[in-house]
Amino acid sequence: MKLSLTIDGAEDHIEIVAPAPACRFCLGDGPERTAHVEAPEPGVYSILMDGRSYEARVEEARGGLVVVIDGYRFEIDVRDPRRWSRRTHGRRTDGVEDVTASMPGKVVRVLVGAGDAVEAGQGLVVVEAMKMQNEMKASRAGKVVAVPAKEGATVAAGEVLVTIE
Amino acid sequence: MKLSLTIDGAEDHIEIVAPAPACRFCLGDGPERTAHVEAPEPGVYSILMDGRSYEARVEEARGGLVVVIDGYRFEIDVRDPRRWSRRTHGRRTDGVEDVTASMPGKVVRVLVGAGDAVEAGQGLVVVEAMKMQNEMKASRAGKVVAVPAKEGATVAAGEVLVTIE
Amino acid sequence: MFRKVLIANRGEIAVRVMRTLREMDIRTVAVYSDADRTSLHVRMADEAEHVGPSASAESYLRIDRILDAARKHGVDAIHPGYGFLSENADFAAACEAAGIVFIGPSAESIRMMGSKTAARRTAVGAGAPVVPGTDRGGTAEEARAFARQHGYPVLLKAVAGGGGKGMRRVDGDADLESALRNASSEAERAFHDPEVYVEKLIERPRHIEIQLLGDRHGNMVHLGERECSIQRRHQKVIEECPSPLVALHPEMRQAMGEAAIRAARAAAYYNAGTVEFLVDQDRRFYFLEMNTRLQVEHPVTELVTGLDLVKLQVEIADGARLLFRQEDIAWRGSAIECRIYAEDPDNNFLPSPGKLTRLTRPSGPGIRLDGCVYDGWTVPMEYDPLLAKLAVWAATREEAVSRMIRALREYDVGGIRTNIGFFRQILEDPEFRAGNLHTGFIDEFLARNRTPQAPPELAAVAALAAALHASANSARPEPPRATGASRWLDTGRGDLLR
Amino acid sequence: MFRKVLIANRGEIAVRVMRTLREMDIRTVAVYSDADRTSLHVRMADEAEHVGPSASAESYLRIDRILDAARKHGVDAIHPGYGFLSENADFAAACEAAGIVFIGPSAESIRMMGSKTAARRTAVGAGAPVVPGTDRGGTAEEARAFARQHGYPVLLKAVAGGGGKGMRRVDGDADLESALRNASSEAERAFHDPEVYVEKLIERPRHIEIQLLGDRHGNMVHLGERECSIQRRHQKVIEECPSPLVALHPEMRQAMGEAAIRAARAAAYYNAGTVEFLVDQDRRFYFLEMNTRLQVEHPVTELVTGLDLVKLQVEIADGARLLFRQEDIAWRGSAIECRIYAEDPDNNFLPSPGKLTRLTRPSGPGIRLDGCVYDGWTVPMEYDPLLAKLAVWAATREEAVSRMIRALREYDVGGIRTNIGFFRQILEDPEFRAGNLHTGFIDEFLARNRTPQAPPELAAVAALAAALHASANSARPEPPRATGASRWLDTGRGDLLR
Repeated sequence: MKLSLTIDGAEDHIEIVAPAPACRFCLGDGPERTAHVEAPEPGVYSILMDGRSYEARVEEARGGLVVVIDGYRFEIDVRDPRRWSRRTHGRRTDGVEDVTASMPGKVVRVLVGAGDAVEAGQGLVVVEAMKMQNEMKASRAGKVVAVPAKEGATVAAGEVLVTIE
Repeated sequence: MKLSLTIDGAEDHIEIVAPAPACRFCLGDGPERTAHVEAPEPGVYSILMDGRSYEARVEEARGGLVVVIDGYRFEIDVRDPRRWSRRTHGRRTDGVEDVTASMPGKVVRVLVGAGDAVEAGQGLVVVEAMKMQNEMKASRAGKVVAVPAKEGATVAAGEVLVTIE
Repeated sequence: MFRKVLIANRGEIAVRVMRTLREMDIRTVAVYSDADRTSLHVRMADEAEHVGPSASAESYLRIDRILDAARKHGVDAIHPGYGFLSENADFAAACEAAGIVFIGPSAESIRMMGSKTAARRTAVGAGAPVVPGTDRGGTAEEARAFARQHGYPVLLKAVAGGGGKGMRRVDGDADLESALRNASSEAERAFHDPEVYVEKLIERPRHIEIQLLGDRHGNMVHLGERECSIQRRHQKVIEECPSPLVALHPEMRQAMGEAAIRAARAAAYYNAGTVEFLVDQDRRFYFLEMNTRLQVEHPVTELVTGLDLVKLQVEIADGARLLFRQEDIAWRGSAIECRIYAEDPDNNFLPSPGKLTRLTRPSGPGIRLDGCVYDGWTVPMEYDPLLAKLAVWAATREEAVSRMIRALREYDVGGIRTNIGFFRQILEDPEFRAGNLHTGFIDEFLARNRTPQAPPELAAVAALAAALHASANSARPEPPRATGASRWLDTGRGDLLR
Repeated sequence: MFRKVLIANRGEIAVRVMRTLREMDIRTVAVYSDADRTSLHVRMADEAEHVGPSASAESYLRIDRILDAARKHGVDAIHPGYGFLSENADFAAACEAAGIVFIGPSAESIRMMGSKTAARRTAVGAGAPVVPGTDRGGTAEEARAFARQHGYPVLLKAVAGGGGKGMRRVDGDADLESALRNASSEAERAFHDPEVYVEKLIERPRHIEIQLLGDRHGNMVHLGERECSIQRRHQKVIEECPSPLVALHPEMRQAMGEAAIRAARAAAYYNAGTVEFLVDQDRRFYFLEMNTRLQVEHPVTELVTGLDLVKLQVEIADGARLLFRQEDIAWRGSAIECRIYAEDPDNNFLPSPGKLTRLTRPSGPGIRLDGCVYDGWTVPMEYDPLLAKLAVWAATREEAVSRMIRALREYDVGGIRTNIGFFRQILEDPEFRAGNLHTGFIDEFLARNRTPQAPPELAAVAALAAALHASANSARPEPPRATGASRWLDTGRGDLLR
């Protein structure tokens, strides 16, 4: 089974030759390696390779995976033809910009309305969580085409608050 | 919804008048009571009743439920016409006795074979777990009709080892 | 002794107070808001009372509702914890008026030490050194005059302030007026009081505070210092006892301790309290303010002195006399505490509330954990992000640092982001290990540090884990099993984790 | 200092040793059997090596495989933990022969102190008081002669023995011969050595032991006593420091400490070791045996002295000199440890291996937990049932007892049965609180205690919880969700837990 990867921005691919626990795999064009893999807890992988013991903790975040091993953090996207797909956040090609919530929280102030012209850096929406207020700003000048954000509403990280074109 | 209960051997019944979290119920022929119930963890129930805070931990064991509240232990069977049924262990009416494992473990010795006559108190099977050996004995004299237990096999608590009639 | 005590707080401090009360055989009453129904302090309490919606202003800050709950449950006393109503003189007075003991100082002492400027006056009167400053708010002209007299940089501070709200550094006349405007409006928003005063700014100061304990019979001792110089946005994140500086200059402990006691006596203070000092690079110390309550960081003092501050607070509130004198206090070893927050160091330290999907706590020798979280709990977005306080004790500071790093490596919180990994980087920093601390430490640390480079073989391991995880989760779901965790894993095994 | 150390053990002690090694910046190598692939000591180690199938005889007891692993991973030293090969002189010798440091005493010291009778001879030679007995096995006639001379009751013990195997109480001539037969065949089975000796039986004795620490340069100190009188089937389950008896008679600590040091010196002992004494009701103490390794219960000594015994073991093995003298040792406060076992007190304390479905650990002030379990782990049936050691520290024994009860109330292990609730009953027992301890305490406790009567309102709460649980679980399964726990709960909510 072959999978394409992006590891901290770098393209790569991995082939799983034999499944866990007695796993064999090739990373990129490297040689075949063996690793003994167990999942003692959900999202936790105990990996024994070359006599060493590693513990990898995997979290889904922002359309990809974050893997933490002994405090080191890797952002990895895995693209599996069968299903795995990568969500995109605020990155659009059509000259339209989605301003998204940079943290989960509550919308305390909406500073613009549809049709308003905005400057780059202008504050659009204020989100509050855990007694901290965070002002989402326009990354460029433009016209507000939609304001999904409603005052008092709870939003998740990455949720679209305002759309500018 | 009405349910029949056996609490530490005593028959009783409970009616759930309103579901959790804002739960209303009647125990036995007692008055309707209200309790606020949440399940913060699987099998753990946080129950606020009459201003008091209780935490009930529920485990399934030997065909019924064991409920522990602040160190106090209740053995409760709930019989729900829709599904709940109570397994029976070694309790049979047909003059046949199932000798079951009193703990999970490994069968280290089988001391009888089908057809053997056994005395009351005679050792039948030795089960070992965590470096402790436990000899399962015949509760009465009789004839061995079946020996499901195999040396070296792993057995669960309550699993039938020998059947005597 | 009290039979029943209400804890007018939430989170880790409510849990920590309840632990001692339970050990003292005193029944505990929790109060909770909508957001806290399943929070640990409610689950752990003997009794619980709902006091309003999630917003603190409608629940934990409502004196009337807290007192109604106290009366309804017939409590003898109320422990305020820290924050919320803990330094509210009116609340302390209302408790006494209701015939309920307030576990803390008198309302009068809180008034004398509550506002920074009033506290400054009290301290000055008691002969404690203070940083030169305008004791009260004033005009821009007065501020400029002061700045020119004592020289820039100066610091603007909210009179009613705390936690860095309404605080501004000013380096010259040019910025003074706008800084005053911003500081004062921020103070207005935060404390409903726009008053701002000016203070000479001490460069690269250390924050060192003295823990005090006094009974209602005039006996008072200090329990030594805590160094809290490691701060982010003026919020303490790492605290230690002893201070690495004081460890090198033991005479400082006595000098600061005596100054702190003098200031507290001037306010007829009793129960637990903390006097905060700034220490400049010549080891001169200046009275900063007094916290008239238990501190977040009290565990490091407990670990080193062997005392239970909450138990002593309760006994003192019950009228007991201190059973030890200053010379009986002994400090053993070294303790460090890290404040574990639900925040994302990789996203500008923004808050990270949400559901915990995994929780592995550090344990073993020398570890103390005061938390309020459990696996599956959803960290509410309405309150501050403190999840737990991880404290370690060891015979020496060097060993305590190594132990803390070990503990941080064992600590795993899934589902939300925390600053656990960030603390590890700080504790591995040579400057931190050397004890070269000051309140600007973290800003300098962030400026000088790149994210650590991972050993190359880890990338391969990470790639393998990610590939197995992704494919396991992409497998088509199977019929439900006993628990989802196992169902989930089985699904995985069925695919690649066979 | 060592760069890499292999831990020839499993379970909580392997984890505890690794924690200190990690704090010392020494790489750790775990060994594991088939049953332990996902055990915590393997997950936590830097390196790991498989050493055989689940049966200890095929893995953890295989000197050859352990040494192969040590060579393969290029370790400098091996820590044996307790049990398994820790008191095996051949293993210690084989390590040295392989050029690998054995973290413990010399093979020769182990030989001198390993067998009970050899240890007795050494102790007698060193002038330590011993319980009158036949130093070696002998004929039934010799046994009878001894019993008549010193008077019944007498105790039969296996020469090679330990852990109560091959032990018998005899109250008169009539039972002597059959008792000898049974004891000797039991000894044969357990230790492949049928030899049994006879000892005068001390009625209601206390078990009090002295922790020793010696370097390879002839320096030796004692770290005070531990009382381990609370035993079940001759296995310690609760240990404390200080002993409540010694606390009342401080001179005992010095007398026993000096006797222990004399005995150990006679065996040219170094590293950590423990001399066990029986203490009769007149406070006379008798040498029992010496354990030439780290004890399970070492944490209570660490909590009270502030020392890290594992760190000291490693430094001593590395050739370091003790940096403190006897007069530098200070004992602060009181510590108690409970051994948390996977066993069912309501089913005759039978073992209860299996999968943990829920795990909530106690924490907060004064709690130390040394465990090897995690939520979702399956406790293997092949090894002993020790899940964790729960230890508490407090300023006084009374406070320590209250703290332990509080900790036990917080401790929740789901899926398997444990003795947590049983410990709470013991700690609430007035005799225990009064410190009236002896090795028969638990038998008497079980004889005099009924299961505690629950407050009536709890039955209603339990019935409600059971009804909601049963109906939630009887609901027809819904499509799978992210995690089964939540799926499971949602199903419940969909029904009664809406």
